[in-house]
Amino acid sequence: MMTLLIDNSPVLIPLIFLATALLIPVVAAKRKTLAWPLAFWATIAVVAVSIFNVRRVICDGPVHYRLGNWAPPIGIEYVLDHLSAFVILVINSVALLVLLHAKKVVARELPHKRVPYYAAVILMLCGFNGIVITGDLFNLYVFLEISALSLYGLIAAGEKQSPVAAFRYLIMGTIAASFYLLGVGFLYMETGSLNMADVKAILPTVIDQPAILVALVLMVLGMGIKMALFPMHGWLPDAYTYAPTTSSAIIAPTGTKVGAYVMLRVMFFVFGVNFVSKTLPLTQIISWLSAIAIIYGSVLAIAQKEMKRMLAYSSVAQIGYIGLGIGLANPMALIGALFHVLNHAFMKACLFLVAGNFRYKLGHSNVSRLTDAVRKKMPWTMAAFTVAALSMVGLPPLSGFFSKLFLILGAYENSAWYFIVIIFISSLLNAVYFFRILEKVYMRPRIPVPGQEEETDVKRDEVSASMLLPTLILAAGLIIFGILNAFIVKGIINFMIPAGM
Amino acid sequence: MLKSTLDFILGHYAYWFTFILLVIGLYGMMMKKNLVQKLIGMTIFQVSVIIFYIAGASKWGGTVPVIEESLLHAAHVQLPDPAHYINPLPHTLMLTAIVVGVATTGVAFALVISIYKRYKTLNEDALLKKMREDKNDDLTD
Amino acid sequence: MNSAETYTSIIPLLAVLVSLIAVPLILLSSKFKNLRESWTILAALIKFGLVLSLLPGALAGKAAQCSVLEIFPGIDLSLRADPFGVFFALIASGLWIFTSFYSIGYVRGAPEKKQTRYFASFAVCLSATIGIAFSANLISFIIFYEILTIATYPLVIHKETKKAIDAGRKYLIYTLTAGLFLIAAAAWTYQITGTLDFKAGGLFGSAVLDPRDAVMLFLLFLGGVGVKAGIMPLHSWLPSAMAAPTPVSALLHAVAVVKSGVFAVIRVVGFVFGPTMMAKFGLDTILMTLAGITIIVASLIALRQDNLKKRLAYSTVGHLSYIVLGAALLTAEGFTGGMLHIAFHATMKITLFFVAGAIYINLHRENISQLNGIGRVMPWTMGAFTIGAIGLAGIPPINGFVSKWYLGLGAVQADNLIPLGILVLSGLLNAAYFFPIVYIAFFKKGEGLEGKGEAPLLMVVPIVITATLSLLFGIYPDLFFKFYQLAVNISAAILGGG
Amino acid sequence: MHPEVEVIFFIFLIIAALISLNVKNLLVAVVTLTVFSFVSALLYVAMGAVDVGFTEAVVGAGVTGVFFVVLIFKTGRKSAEKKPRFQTGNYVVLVIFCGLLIFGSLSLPNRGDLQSNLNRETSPAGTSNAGVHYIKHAYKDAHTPNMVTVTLADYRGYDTLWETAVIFTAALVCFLLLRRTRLQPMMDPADKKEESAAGAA
Repeated sequence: MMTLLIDNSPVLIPLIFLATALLIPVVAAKRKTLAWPLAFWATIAVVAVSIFNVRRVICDGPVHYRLGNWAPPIGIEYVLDHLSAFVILVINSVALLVLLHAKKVVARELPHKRVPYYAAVILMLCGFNGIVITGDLFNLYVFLEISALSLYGLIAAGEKQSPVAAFRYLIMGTIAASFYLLGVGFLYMETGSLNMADVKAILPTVIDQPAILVALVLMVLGMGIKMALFPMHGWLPDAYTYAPTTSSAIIAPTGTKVGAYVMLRVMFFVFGVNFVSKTLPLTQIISWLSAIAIIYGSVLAIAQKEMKRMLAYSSVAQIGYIGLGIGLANPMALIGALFHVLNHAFMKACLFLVAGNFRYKLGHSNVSRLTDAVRKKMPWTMAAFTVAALSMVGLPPLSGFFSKLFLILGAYENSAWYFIVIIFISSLLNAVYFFRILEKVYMRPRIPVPGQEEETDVKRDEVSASMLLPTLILAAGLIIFGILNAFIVKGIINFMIPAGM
Repeated sequence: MLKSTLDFILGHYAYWFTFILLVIGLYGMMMKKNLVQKLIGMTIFQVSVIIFYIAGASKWGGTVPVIEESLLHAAHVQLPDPAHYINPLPHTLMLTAIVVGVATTGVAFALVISIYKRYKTLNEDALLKKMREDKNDDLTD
Repeated sequence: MNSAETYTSIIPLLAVLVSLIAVPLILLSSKFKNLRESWTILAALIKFGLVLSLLPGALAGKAAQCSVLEIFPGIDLSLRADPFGVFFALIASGLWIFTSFYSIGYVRGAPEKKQTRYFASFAVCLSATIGIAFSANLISFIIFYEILTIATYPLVIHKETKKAIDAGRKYLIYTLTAGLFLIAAAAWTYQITGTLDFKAGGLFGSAVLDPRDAVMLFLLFLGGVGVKAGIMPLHSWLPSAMAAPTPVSALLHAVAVVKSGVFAVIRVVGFVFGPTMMAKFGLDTILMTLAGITIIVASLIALRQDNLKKRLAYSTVGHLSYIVLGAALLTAEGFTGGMLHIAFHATMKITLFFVAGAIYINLHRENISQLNGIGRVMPWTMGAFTIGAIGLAGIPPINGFVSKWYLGLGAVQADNLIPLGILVLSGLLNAAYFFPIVYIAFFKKGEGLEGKGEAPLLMVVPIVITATLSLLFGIYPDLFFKFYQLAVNISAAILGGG
Repeated sequence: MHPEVEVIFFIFLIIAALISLNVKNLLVAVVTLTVFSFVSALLYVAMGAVDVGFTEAVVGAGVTGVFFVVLIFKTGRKSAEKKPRFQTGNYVVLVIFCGLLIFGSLSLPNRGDLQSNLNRETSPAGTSNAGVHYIKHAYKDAHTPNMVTVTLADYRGYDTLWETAVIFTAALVCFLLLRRTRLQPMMDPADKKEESAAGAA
């Protein structure tokens, strides 16, 4: 039994999720309270498997898992290498923490929809994990759609405006998926294969064909939309703002990362570094778009009053960092991008959970209405917020600093000083919008607002442990990753650098 | 020369027709303001992607990828001739793609219905305007 | 002692951690004032003791090294108490003791709100400062440098008035930007050399550098460290930050923050670039020009300030550039003078700030025009002020004279008379803006002083002690801590290594 | 392959697509779309994809068509579209997109080219071609004459598994969306009471 589980560990993750998603409506139909424990324990199991997978990859090297026992070009193959094992662990552990937080939030926000909601969350995770682990280009498309459909549902369950936001996302998402599929079509007709490794092996013989170029452009465009890379980010702010609290908290850290992962996988591991960065100026274009995204997202984030919307725009900027790392296409920058995948997942999850805590206790998460009463009410939530905010600004020894440092080193390697300037400007802009909140919360209101009597003795009214704990763990993660970054980078990220970089 | 040009056109015209359909679909998704019309565009778009794959799979003189009754016994001893049958792989993929497309359309319908319930309109411009007018929507300074 | 002999020791780490450990204790005992303050005092004493225990090693040219963990692939978070680090750590930790006592008197006399936050931030600041002093490489340095920035912020805005908050914003904008410059500079250096370890005489070794790149890199470094060092035109946060409570101004703006800045300048000049490279690319001229302009302009501005703390702030800006100037001379005497001035300026300036605070607490006066006759009411305080003022003007027998003497010798050694002229001129200007205060305090008749006496004892005693120290060091610079010996050793190492 | 039949179908499809997108009456648009789907099913059959054709006819044309009609009855029949402005930017994007695709197609192998990577038995890299492998071994491996079925159920069975998951997801999401209840305010009811009490006092 044990060996069976161990041998099949790569495929176990999507299957556990699928089984859970099927179980939830069946088991919890009568007793709605069962939905959360099922989802939660399934995620715990998955995180355990993910940890095991990471260990397995580090010890034994990449694992190629053949489904149905057909050799790769004939059948579908799952590939567990350093990159996929790492991304899977990041996604699932963040999801686990958000799910822990979700119990009370969802019970209050969506009391009658708990069963389909949790099933959709699990399906979305199933899709994400499948995307990351599969080694087959078409199989990836199917997982892409599983995750996308559940994403639309998770977003549309929110406020009044949310279905409109979800519909716009659906249109963009379908275009993205179809572009990807079309790209796979071009690639398939040129190479006759759908297996990533196989395609990579065949590509050098047909690399000079325009069809390959078009395939690459289509796939990158599709993934650009999915990861909300400027100027294809239009769907993101509304979607994150109007979605239910838990949805934005779970989508923001995971969804766009998966898009970035696919882009990275396709560009560097299928088409090859040389092709995308030397033969074509593709990576340069991506890095410039990312640079614009960094500035654009940061500037718009400053203009927002609603915290969730501010975080959404900040996501656009942070995705720009990841894009920049991919676009610079050298080892240091790529390490920065991959490390930022981890960091940003934790930072954004933490910040969205803080916004959720605000909504839970204050009934709003409007930045302009926060006062120092918040700090007295929720000191621990604010502590987590402070850590995450400082990490976003990029102060050492928090992890956000190190991803920026790697990116800066990467930029130097390409002698691209202009990107360093852009990283700087965005750090300062980040400081502006986070210190704006910190100032409000940690200091007395400067001018007493008329009609709103000064709350002299505010009682401590912190959220309960199940909501506080994940928030604090995420914040602690930022400190730990910062201090231990060398171990993470040397232990696993270094092995993800594709050949030829 | 002429023959090769003709061959080239014969070998590619289906793609070009497909691309025209693709662009029509994309046009519908991007520029139509009515949500139902957007969905019509989406359907056209998805169908054209499927045509692209199916067109690529076909072969001159190839038959449907089902082994004929008369050859079944021979197939035990002699493997079927690949030139004789159309490539079944894209067909399989597209069966999946059709189902995925319909599933997407289904979700889109559910979205459209809940949008209509809330806003009583399906015009995108009007929707965006109403969205911004909602009272709890003071988002920017 | 080209490359100082190294031995492994945990003491540098302990010295950093002591005040960090005190933070939770301070926070936990926020309800019991006396207990809370005793944590601060205890931490300060232990810290000073630990640093002092490193002194013999440093004098023998040995450096205690302690690698904590790998903080960046290939680079350790590493603490190395080389002589220069010990030199700076001694000053910072020693003066923290006085400031702690003084702070207790000040915040209770004011009385300030949120005292727990105040003492906690203070402790973090000290940890960061000692961390800066002992950092063995640029990454560790940057980490502590940024921690110092963030930990100082709550102190700057402590009063939470509009003025304080604006000053806090200004402070953050300046220092965060500076931090970014420093990161960029460090990354570039790493790109070129593959190492970031400080090394007496420069870490570039045989790396080839394009002249234009060298200037760019140097300017990046200068942008990074120049803000805290108050080099013009990056100084303007400093006078604004005087909105903070006086002990904060005293310790942070006379000792910890700004001195970290000039400490960093010397690190950059002596341990990153090294004298050879500085001279080769003409970087010393850039530095010297900036420092010279800063000295003169700051002194001129100081003349026109009526607010006592503002005048002291501009005086600080000017004196910081003495140190920068000393480094820019690239001579043994110049380095020695600069380093001595780090120590001696600290004792003098902290006295003056303490005095300003004592006047404020006692009489609620901040402006110089209101100080008529206070010398008769507060003789000890104003006597200490006089000693500080004489020292800053560079008149013997106060220690300010000693450091200035060596700076002057350095200029002569460098065969450059312009710095010498600047020093003399600045001495005159110093006298011009300090002596009138002394004069009106003692010889003019004041109003509204009836029934007033000295400030609280907790404040007067530190004032008198720091003033006495200034006097003693002026007479015998090698007293207690052998500052002179250390400074000479360090400059020899820097120049010898190049 | 029968080019003449295909061309007719293609032209028919294009006309149907244009009509369907541009009529004001949505019911007419949907009927035209159903016709479009049927014709595309016929086109698949003409290209030799019988299974795909059947599926499209049943699922694409049938189910989607019915859905569309239901949707229109639930919402509105008319597309109240004002005369749209001529959006130059968007048209430029479309033209570029079309140009890109055609540019890419120029290097695609001729349809049915037996020497292309698509139809060769072994790829230039020496690996075997999946499609050809299916043709040759499907019957031997699974004893089913229909290769598409074998591929679907066996070689690429996991695609099919996840395809079912997609349907499940869609059903679940529709269920999630179409339930009557809406998002509840997050504020703690107890807190709210306190607040209103304070307001009253």
